Formats: sequence, structure tokens, C-alpha cells
Amino acid sequence: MDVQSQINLIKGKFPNEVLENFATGTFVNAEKLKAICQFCRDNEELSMQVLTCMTAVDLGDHLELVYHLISYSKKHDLVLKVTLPRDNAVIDSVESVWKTADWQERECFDLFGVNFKNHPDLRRIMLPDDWQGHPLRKDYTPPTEYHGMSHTRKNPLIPEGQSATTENSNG
Amino acid sequence: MSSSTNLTLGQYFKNIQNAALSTLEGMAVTFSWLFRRPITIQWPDKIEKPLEETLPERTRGILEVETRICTGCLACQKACPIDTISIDMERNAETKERFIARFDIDAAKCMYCGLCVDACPTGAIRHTTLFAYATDNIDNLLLSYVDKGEKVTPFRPKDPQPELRARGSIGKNVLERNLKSKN
Amino acid sequence: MWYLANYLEKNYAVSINGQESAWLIYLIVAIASALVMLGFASLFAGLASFVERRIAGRIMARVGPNRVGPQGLFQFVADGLKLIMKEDLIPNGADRFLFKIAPYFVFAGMLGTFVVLPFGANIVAANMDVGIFYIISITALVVVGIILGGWASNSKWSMFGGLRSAAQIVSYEIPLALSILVVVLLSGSLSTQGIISAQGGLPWDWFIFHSPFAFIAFFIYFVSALAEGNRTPFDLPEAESELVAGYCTEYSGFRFVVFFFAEWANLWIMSAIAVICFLGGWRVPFISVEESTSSWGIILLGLAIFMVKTLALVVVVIQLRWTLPRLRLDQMMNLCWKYLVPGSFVCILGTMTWMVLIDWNSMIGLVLRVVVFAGAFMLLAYYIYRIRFNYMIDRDNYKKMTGKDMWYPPYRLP
Amino acid sequence: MQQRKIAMVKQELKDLHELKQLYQPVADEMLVNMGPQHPSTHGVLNFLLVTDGEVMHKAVAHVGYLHRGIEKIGEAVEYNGFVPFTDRVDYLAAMSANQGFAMAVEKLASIQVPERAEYLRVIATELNRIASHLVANGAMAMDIGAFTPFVHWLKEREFVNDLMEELCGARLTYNYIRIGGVAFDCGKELAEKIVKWIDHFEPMVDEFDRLITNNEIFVQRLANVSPISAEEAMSYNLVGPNLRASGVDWDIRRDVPYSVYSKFDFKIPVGKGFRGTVGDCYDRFVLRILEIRESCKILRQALATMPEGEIMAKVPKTIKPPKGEAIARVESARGELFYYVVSDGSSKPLRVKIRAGSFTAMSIIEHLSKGVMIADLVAIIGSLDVVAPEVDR
Repeated sequence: MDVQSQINLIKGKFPNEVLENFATGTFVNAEKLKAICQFCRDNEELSMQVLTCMTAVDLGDHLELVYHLISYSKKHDLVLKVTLPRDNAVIDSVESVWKTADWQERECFDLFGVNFKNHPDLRRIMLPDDWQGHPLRKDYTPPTEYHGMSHTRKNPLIPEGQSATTENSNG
Repeated sequence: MSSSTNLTLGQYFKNIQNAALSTLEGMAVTFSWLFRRPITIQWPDKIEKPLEETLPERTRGILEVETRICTGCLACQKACPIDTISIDMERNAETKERFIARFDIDAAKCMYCGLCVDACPTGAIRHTTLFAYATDNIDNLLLSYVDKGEKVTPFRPKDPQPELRARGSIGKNVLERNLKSKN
Repeated sequence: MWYLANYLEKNYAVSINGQESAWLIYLIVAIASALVMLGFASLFAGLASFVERRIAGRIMARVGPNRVGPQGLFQFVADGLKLIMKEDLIPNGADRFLFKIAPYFVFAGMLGTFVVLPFGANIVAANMDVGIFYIISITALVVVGIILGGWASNSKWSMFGGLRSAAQIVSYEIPLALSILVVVLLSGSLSTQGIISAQGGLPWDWFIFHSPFAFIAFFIYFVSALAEGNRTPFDLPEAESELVAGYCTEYSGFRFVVFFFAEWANLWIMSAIAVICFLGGWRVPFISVEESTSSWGIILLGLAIFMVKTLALVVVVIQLRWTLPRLRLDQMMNLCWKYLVPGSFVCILGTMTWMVLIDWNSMIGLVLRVVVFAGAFMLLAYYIYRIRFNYMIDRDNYKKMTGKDMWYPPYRLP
Repeated sequence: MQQRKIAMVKQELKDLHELKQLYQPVADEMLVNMGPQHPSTHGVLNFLLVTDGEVMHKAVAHVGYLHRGIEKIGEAVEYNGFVPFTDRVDYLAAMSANQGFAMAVEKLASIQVPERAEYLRVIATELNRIASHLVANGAMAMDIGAFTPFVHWLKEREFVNDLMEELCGARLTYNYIRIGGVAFDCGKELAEKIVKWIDHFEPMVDEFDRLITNNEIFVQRLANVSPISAEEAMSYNLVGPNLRASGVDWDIRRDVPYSVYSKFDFKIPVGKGFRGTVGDCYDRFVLRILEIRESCKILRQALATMPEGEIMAKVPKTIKPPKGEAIARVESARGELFYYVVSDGSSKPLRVKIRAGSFTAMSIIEHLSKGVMIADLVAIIGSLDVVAPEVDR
């Protein structure tokens, strides 16, 4: 069942929630995301049993949450996108629909700062709990030390004469 | 030995028989290994040739630069994703000819991905099969292939091909010099 | 040693300032035999640790220690010195006194059993007439030591290890004792020398081939002895992959040596008891009990036979460690209470009815014993056939792949 | 006084019974810290075990010890320069990680990879899959206590590492796949060497079956231990051998065909409850062994039918794909490796998202660990083949 007919099926059930769509999926209204996900999973024709990947992309002025769904039995997949404001990005957690969202949303919270309502245990997963800032945002400046422990090394490639230490930003 | 409580008598003896047979089978396999050749290479002392010679030709060890055929095009410096190579090209004001003043590779930061070797047009920079160069001071791993003050004229492809030094020898000299001088 | 003591007393019964000096000689001989036993135990423990690592190496297609001394023979000396020089720290919050004495319980329990183990016709430290009963009771000291070690080191992992070993060793004492009871029934005496002299030199005169029940009793004994010595598949107390190092997680330095000393020396004890009870100890074939103490040559031959049989069993125990995985706690208890204990009861009943129906020396008895021996021999032949089968599969492919032939027998050390 | 004592004893018995069934935290729980420095957590993972004696009530996982921020590096390095970093995402199955990223960027920049390069990629990935499964099963057998199979599987893996060193120059982080093709070619005698190794290796797999897979103690330790049902597996998005062990017949190589896998015939083994229920630890173990056998079959066919030709497409020095996004699914040793690359037209990707198999396998452990013994938790971690770098990226 190709992407367009899937979108029409969803538009049938949620007429004004489905915004403009793109090659592999469609944009969706943030408030209705959980209901649409529940519908995608329970509908027989769609039967999206698995949320392959749930991530966020920082497009400079706004955040974009991307949900890749796939159905093993029907062998088709769909992409749902949601646009969120940069500062207080809040959305419902889809953990009750797919259990895998528990950890993927925790990672998204940790690295992007997106807040998920009624998520069972939303805390940082990758970084220490007392870390400031969310690294994968474009406006994130990496700190040069953590609790007094510096993690930059004098770059031996630069002879003494020239500029001082450079962070190992991409090393 | 299944821990379920409802254990039929047949299952009981089947477990014993399975356990006995599979243990005997396992013992037979391990005993047969006693007669097979061990594969340990007792590096570094109980092997005929030093390991560097026996490694395959494409092995990516530490980087080495044959400055005689280096054209100073800085392709390797651009190709390296983590800026491990840094080259200073200086220009002699009057005679308008460029020369290489400094060619440093930070072996401590290099991840041996081989992208610089692909980018080099003349094959000046290449991987040796050297791998054992642990040092107690990380600055020893800064390999500088152009000595201080030495001026190396970049090679132009039209020039006659100079005779090249053996692969691995240049890297080994620089490493030994580093070990002697720095610590 | 007591024959030595009587011999000394008769000739040199010198009275020191009037009192009768017999007890002094007994004391000196007792200390001398204790030191001999300690020397033998420590030497064997060291060599066993070296041999085990070499055999483990060859089983895993690697080499094993071969750098310290000729072919690595002094490896255990190096290990011992290293551990003695290491600082044996006591974790804070640990119960200092219990932490210190725990290893010595284990050591005492282990060395105590050497007193009764015979080595030759009359080479035994103390020929008690309750020898086997004494062995079973003294090994309980080992369990006390391990529990103390586990509890006193104030770490969760070692507490797990300590409690696991408590459950394991205590519950495996029962099948151990019952299977030895079978042997006591057959020999009619509890003393180790008595049991051995009740058996004959030829294989079908041993107690193991007396009846199929005795044959099963041997395996029950062997499995529960493995559990007593914390050897695989029962090394739950110091399970490396789960409990870091079980009860000896917090131990280091000399105390660690004492714990591991006991484990390797236990290898000898386990196989020596098996050889005494089931495999006809130091009995030389075609020589009756009276002649076996006649000349030193025969005694030494008996000693050699005893050594060969015990070392063969030690090799089997070592090989088992590198073949089988580890049992889970409830499976280990399950195996003991649902398989070994009922099994040993059946063996005792079977042996008793067998003894009543068929006399030991009668023709039928001999024939049946030879039949059981033949059955065991068939099993051994099948085992050797499987070994050859496993070897043959890979020989040509290996030669094609590496160009070198695969034959590299164990005596050819790399 | 007497009544209170009887009531207490009765209560004690009820608690014990209840504990086993309903795991009410009646007994005083003990908090045990398993990891990050623990022999059997396969890398740097940490479990906070809430246990009562040996039986666990909960195992809370703490990850992130090996978080290197590879996705952040993805935004600071060019496309060609990021390929060596994808090796480091899962260094045990680095080839499939390379292939995933390369396929995503080829889809973005619409580059057509030549036929021979696709064959070389399949050969390298299958060799890598065998090596990764050997480590996975070996580590699991070692956690159960059998040390010998672990060392022998690593010996076989050493042969694979030597072959890979001849093919692509490195033993673990290969950086063999370039965007648009492959770095080196596979000569005639190297192909023969691989076939000779497979002839030696296949009987050895049967030998390990006789040594460990059919060993009764091993079976009793793993059969019926934490079975995962198909719905649970899909809801927790388990992938690869863990998913197929629960009976879901889904393999990217066959269901979302990529590269030249459609040219080879090979079976996809699915868990059938070999010695216990479907989806238990034993199924996952046996499934990996069956997959090793299938990979050997693919390798033989690929080596036999490899066509001659180019090994690298015409690709500009610095790749600047048009604005847009692309996804790529690759069947790595640890299941479906999912790449999501967003490009903004410059020479550096705007966003690289890597969703790895171990990450979701790790999230199910907390759910599985109710009422399980510590020895079994070690077996579960081994059977799910969780590797720390993939979880933390």
C-alpha cells in the first residue's frame, strides 16, 4: 500500500490534522500525534506494528520531530513529521503505543531538550544528569571542562609561536 | 535436571541420559584438541621474522612521507577528517619558488582511515606496517618528516623519478629519533 | 609413619631423665609426617596449578605459561612470590578478625584430610580405623572457612558467593557420604587401608566393577566430590562471570594464595579418595595383601600405581573444567536432591541385594564383575573413537588452509 | 503474645509464596551495583539490581558511559570523512555500519555503485557478520561458564581478521567502503584463501554444536529463560536475531532487498523453540549459529559469481548532495541498522541519525528482569548481544 493511499486513509480519520505531505510521509499536527499513532497501529490496513526510529532535527528556526513507522506484515513504511518551536518544545509521549519510544524519547529529551508529557521516566540517558545544555542543538557550545576536569589537550601540530590550544571539537 | 516440578519418570531418565551423553561428547571434543597445533604467535621473541615483514601489503600502520616525491599540494591535509596532518609551505620572496618548511603528523590523533593515502596524487604519503610504538610521553608520537630549518623543494611530476627509500624505513627512523630525543 | 614410630621406639627407647620417652618420639614423628604432608600438598598444589594452565592452554589451542623456568615449571613459584609480595588489604567495614582467619579454616580442612590418605602399603600418616568417616567430617571445615570469607569481606558479591557455597557443599556432603557407604558395605571396614586391602589388583577386582550399582555409585561420588571442591560445573561460589570472584573477591596477597592453595590441593584429595574407594588404591596385580608389605620394591610399585591412577583422575577433573558450563543455583540444588541422593539410595540397596545374592569370590560373582568391566571398557572405547573422529574431521582442511599439518601431540611442548 | 507470633509466622509463609509469584517487595531488598566494571556486561554498561537474595525484582540500566557524540561529529565532518566514524559506531560489525551510511548518501546524491563493488561489499559484510556472531556467541557461552568455546570462536575470528586485513588493510575498523564503491579489489588468490577458510570453518561449527550447543547443562541454563513474545519484540522494536528468535520472519536482506542480495539464495532462520519456548535465550543462541551457516553459503555463491569490472563509481572529490533527506536500512549482525541523513546542500550533513539494534535490545532488559536470577540476567544480556558502543553512539 503506497504512501499516498496511507495518507488518504489517515486524512479520512483525522481530516484537519494532516498538514502538507512530502515524498515519504506527511506533516502532522503536534497535539493529535498520539491519536494518529494509535490509529496507525490499530488499523488493519495500516497495521504499523513498529516505530523504527523517532528522532529530532534542528532546522535553525524550529525543531522537527521525525517518526519512522514500518509494518512487517504489510511490508510498507511511513514517515510522520511534527514541527515544534525551539524554546519549549512539548509533545505527548507515544510510549503507550510502542514501548520502544520510552528510550528513544529519553534520548531525544537528553540531546535536543524536547519535553514529553506523561512519559514514565523522563531523565537523561546519555549524558550525566547534571549536564547543562542539549548537545545536538545547533546553538550548543561544547564546554571545555567538566567538574574542573579539562578535556582539551594542547594541539602539538601547532608550533609554540601560533595560536593557543584548540578544543578537540571534532577530534 | 529441569527444574519444573511436574517431571515425568521418562523425562527424568531422559535428562540423565542427555547429560551423560552430551558431557561425554564434550569431553571427546576437548580431548581431541589436545592433539592439535596451537596457533599462538609468540611475539616478539619466539618468531622467525619480525612481524612487520609478515603483515599483508595493505596493512595500515603509522603514516610515513617520502618527501622526495611530495609535491606539496596539501591534498592529504584537506582529506584528513580530523586535521592530523599539518604542512607549512613557505615562499622564497625573490626566487618565487615554494618549499616545504614543516610536515607534521600527530600519530596519537590519527585513526588510520587511509583517506589521506587515497588523496595523494604521487603516493608520497603511505602506510607502513609498523604498529608497536608505545611511548610513555604522548609528544613522542608527533612525527615530523621535515627537520627544523631544512628546506624541501616540492617534486614536480615532470622531474626524473628519484630513487625512493624502502617502505617503513623512514617511519622507523623518525620514531627512533623521537624516542631518543624527547624523553 | 606409625610403623616408623614403633621401629624407633624399640631400638632407641632411651629414657630421658627417667620418664618413658615413647610419647616424645610419637610427637616428633607426628610433626615430621605433618611437615612431609604439608610439603607434598604445597608442591602438588603448585604443580597442579601449572599443569592445569598448560592443559587448559592446549585445550584452547594456545600455549599456556612457558617462560618462567624450563618450559614454565617455576610458574607457580613466581605466582606465589608475586601474591606474597602483594599487599593483602582488608576492606573497610570488614569484620577484621573473621576476615583474617577465614582462609586458615579452609586450609586446615584441606590439610586435615591428608592425614588419612595412604600413599603405599604402609605409607600413611595415621592409619585410623575410622579413616573415611574422618575425611567426610573434616571437609565440613572448608565450608565454614568459605562462609566466613564471604560474610566477613563486607561486599555484596562475596556474600552471594559465600551463601552459594554454603548451600552447595553442605547439601553435596550427603550423596558423597552415601556413595562411600556403598564402598564401606563392600569392604566391611572404615579405614582407608582396610578398604584398599579388601580390593584386588586386577581391574575386575576393584569395587567399581563389583556391580552396575557400584559403577553408578562411583559417578555419584565423582560428581559430588566436584561440588565439594568447587570445581566446574559447580564453581558457583567463585563464578567469575557473575560474582566477579565470589567469596574471594576482596582477598588479595597471601590470603588469596591460601584460598587457591586449598582449591588445587583439593584436586589431589578428590581423586585420591576415588582411587582408594573405587579403583583399588595401591594394590599391585597378582600380589596378595600380605606380600604387598614384604619388600620396599613392591611398596614403591604400589605407590607408583596409586600415583598414576590419581593423576589420571586429576587430568579428567581438569579437562572437565574446560568443557562444561556452570550450573545455576537452583539447578545445582535440584541435581543434588532429585538425582544424586535418590540415586545413591538405589545404589546402596542394589549393592546390598547384589552382595546377598552373589558372593564376591564365587564364579558367578567373578563373571559378573568381568561383564561390568567389559561394559566400562566399551564405554572407554566409544570415547576414544569419538576423540579420533573429532580429530580426523579437521585434519585435511587445516592442512589445506595453513599448509602446516595439524598433528601436535601434548608431549611436544611449543 | 502467642497469637502475634503465629500470625507473624503465617505471614512469613504467605510472603514467601507471594514473593515468588507477585514479587511484592515485602522482603527487604538489596541494591547491588552490577557494572560498569563487571566481567559480563559486554563493555561499559551499568545495572542497578534491586534484588532479594538471588532473585531480582528490577534491573535499572544506566548507559552513556561510551557516548562519543558521533551524531554531533557527523555535522562537523564531510561526507567522505564521516565513513571512518561509522566504523566506530559498532566496531564488531563495522562493515554494515559503513554500508548503511554509504547507501544513504548514494541515495541522496543518486550515485550508481558498480556491480563488482556491490559483490565486494556483500563479501566483506558477510565475513564481518560471521566474525560478529562468533564474538556474540562466544561471550555468551563464557558468561554461562564455558570458557573453551569462547577462545576457539575467537581463534576462528582471528582467521577472519587476517582475511579482512588482506582485503581492506585493517582488522576491526575497516573504512573499506567509500561512497560510490569500495576502496580495494579482491584478487584471485585472496578469494581462494577465503574459500579454503570456509571449508575449514563449516565442520568446526558442527564441532562447536557437539561441544556446547547440545550440552545438557548449557541447554538447561538457557531454555525457557526470559522468552520474548512476538508482540513484545515488535513493541520494543527488537531487530535482527533477537526479533527472528521470537518468531517474526523479518530480514532486511530479503524483505527490503538492497545491494545484490536478491541474486543469492539463502534461508532466513526463524526461532521455533528448539529446546524450550519460542524466543528464549536458547533460541537466540542457536539462531546466530544458523545465521553463520547461511552467511557461509552466501559467501560461497558471492565469491563464485563475482563479475569483473569497476570497483568505484565516478565521484567528485568533495560530495555535495542536493538538499533533502534519505534513509537506509542495512541488516547488520545485530539487526536492522537504520540511517537517516538530512543534507542542506553543503559538503557537511545537516543531521545524521543512526538507530542501532543494541539500543532497543538494551531497553527490553529492564522489562525482562522481573523475578529473574542474577545468573540469568547475565545470560539475557549475552543472548541479546548488547554491545556498549552501539547503545551509546
